[in-house]
Amino acid sequence: MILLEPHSFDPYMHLSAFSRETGGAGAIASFIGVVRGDRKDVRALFLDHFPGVTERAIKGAAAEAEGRWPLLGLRIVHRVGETPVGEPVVLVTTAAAHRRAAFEACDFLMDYLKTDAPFWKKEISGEGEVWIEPRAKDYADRARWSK
Amino acid sequence: MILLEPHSFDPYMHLSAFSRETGGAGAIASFIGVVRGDRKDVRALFLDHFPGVTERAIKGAAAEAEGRWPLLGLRIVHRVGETPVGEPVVLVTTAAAHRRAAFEACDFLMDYLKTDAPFWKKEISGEGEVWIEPRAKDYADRARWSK
Amino acid sequence: MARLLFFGALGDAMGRERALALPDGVATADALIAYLCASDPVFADAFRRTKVKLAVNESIVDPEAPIGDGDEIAFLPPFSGG
Amino acid sequence: MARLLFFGALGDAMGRERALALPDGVATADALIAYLCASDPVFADAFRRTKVKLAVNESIVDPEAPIGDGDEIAFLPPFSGG
Repeated sequence: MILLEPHSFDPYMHLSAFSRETGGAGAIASFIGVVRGDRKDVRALFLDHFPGVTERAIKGAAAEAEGRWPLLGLRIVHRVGETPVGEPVVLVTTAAAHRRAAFEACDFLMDYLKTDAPFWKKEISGEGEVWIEPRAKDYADRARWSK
Repeated sequence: MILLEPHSFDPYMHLSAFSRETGGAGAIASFIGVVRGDRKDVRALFLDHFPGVTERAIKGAAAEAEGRWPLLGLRIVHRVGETPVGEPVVLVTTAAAHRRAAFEACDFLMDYLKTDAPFWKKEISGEGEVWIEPRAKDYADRARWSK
Repeated sequence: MARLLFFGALGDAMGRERALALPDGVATADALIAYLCASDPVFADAFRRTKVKLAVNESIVDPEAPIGDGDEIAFLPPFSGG
Repeated sequence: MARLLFFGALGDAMGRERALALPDGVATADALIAYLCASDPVFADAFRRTKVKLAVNESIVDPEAPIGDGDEIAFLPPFSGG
């Protein structure tokens, strides 16, 4: 399941639902990204996306993950629009028989979302709005998965 | 928080409570291990441990993780006693400012729990009871973290 | 008319969407960018600040890709999600 | 008397806990294992099937570590959690 979510979402409800769907899985890895409020006076993150194209691109990355690891399921929820500080902005969870497949696929998908999915991210603070590009570290993380 | 849990537990309640504790964290990684029911007619897993010693050993590994990665928190819940098929047997979750620290610490702690924490694991099936030692893959995974 | 879409920082600078009658000689993605840079200082400035990829009818294309009337042409700054 | 604790497969074979008056000459972890293997075929068999580490008073010790009356000596097959 791949979901672009314009509203607040509860990642734990998603995780719980996902685990019910993937009953046979021994291993469930997950990652939750939260809008950090520890810098300047950031108030929110705004996520722009390309309707239709973004969903299709993420589906492609999910299919790649399913080709590379023996997954029993995955779920990706990504906020779009404005997400206030302290709220989850992304959830990736993967299920497999064994933990390495679940961990690696989850890690791969997060690296993909950070640098290669059609999203554009703006920090909204008291000082104004700033569009954020990935850090060099994000591109380096993503490059780990090149075949 | 490190908890040896003799009863069924809800990993999503733990994750939710953990995320409230670690408000400033941008990244929360987690792993849930579930007793798999896809092999033979396994009915449950029995986990033996060494009271006092097991908790202390896990605390040592948690302290090592906190030394190696800039964590904002971690929580480990491990079942002891009998866990029926389909129920969670272990939860590890880690919080950090950025995702690599959270992912790697979570992965490290799971590898530790699989091979180096004082637990002993028995599969209970219709055919009887079998003590399970780690697979070669588990030891290889663990060896990735040697300094 | 072509339909131009602008995302991220470009969307803030240019507006999300414009209709444009492609002038004669503007028949590739590259030529369109050159035309916009020459005719619109706001675009030229925004384009200078960031690397931009183009998608024609929802597929990312090379700079020499052909474009024409009726196409939807999207201007995509570097992706950044999560 | 020493207090012996057995975990995992060894616990199933030997019972979880035994009190043992250490015989003369049994003053190290190694010597205790040799004594138990010689005197108890169940232990000898279980010990042969798996690698065992010893903890004396809750610390893992080398085979040549000294043991004595009043010690708690735990027999630990390979750990396997998660």
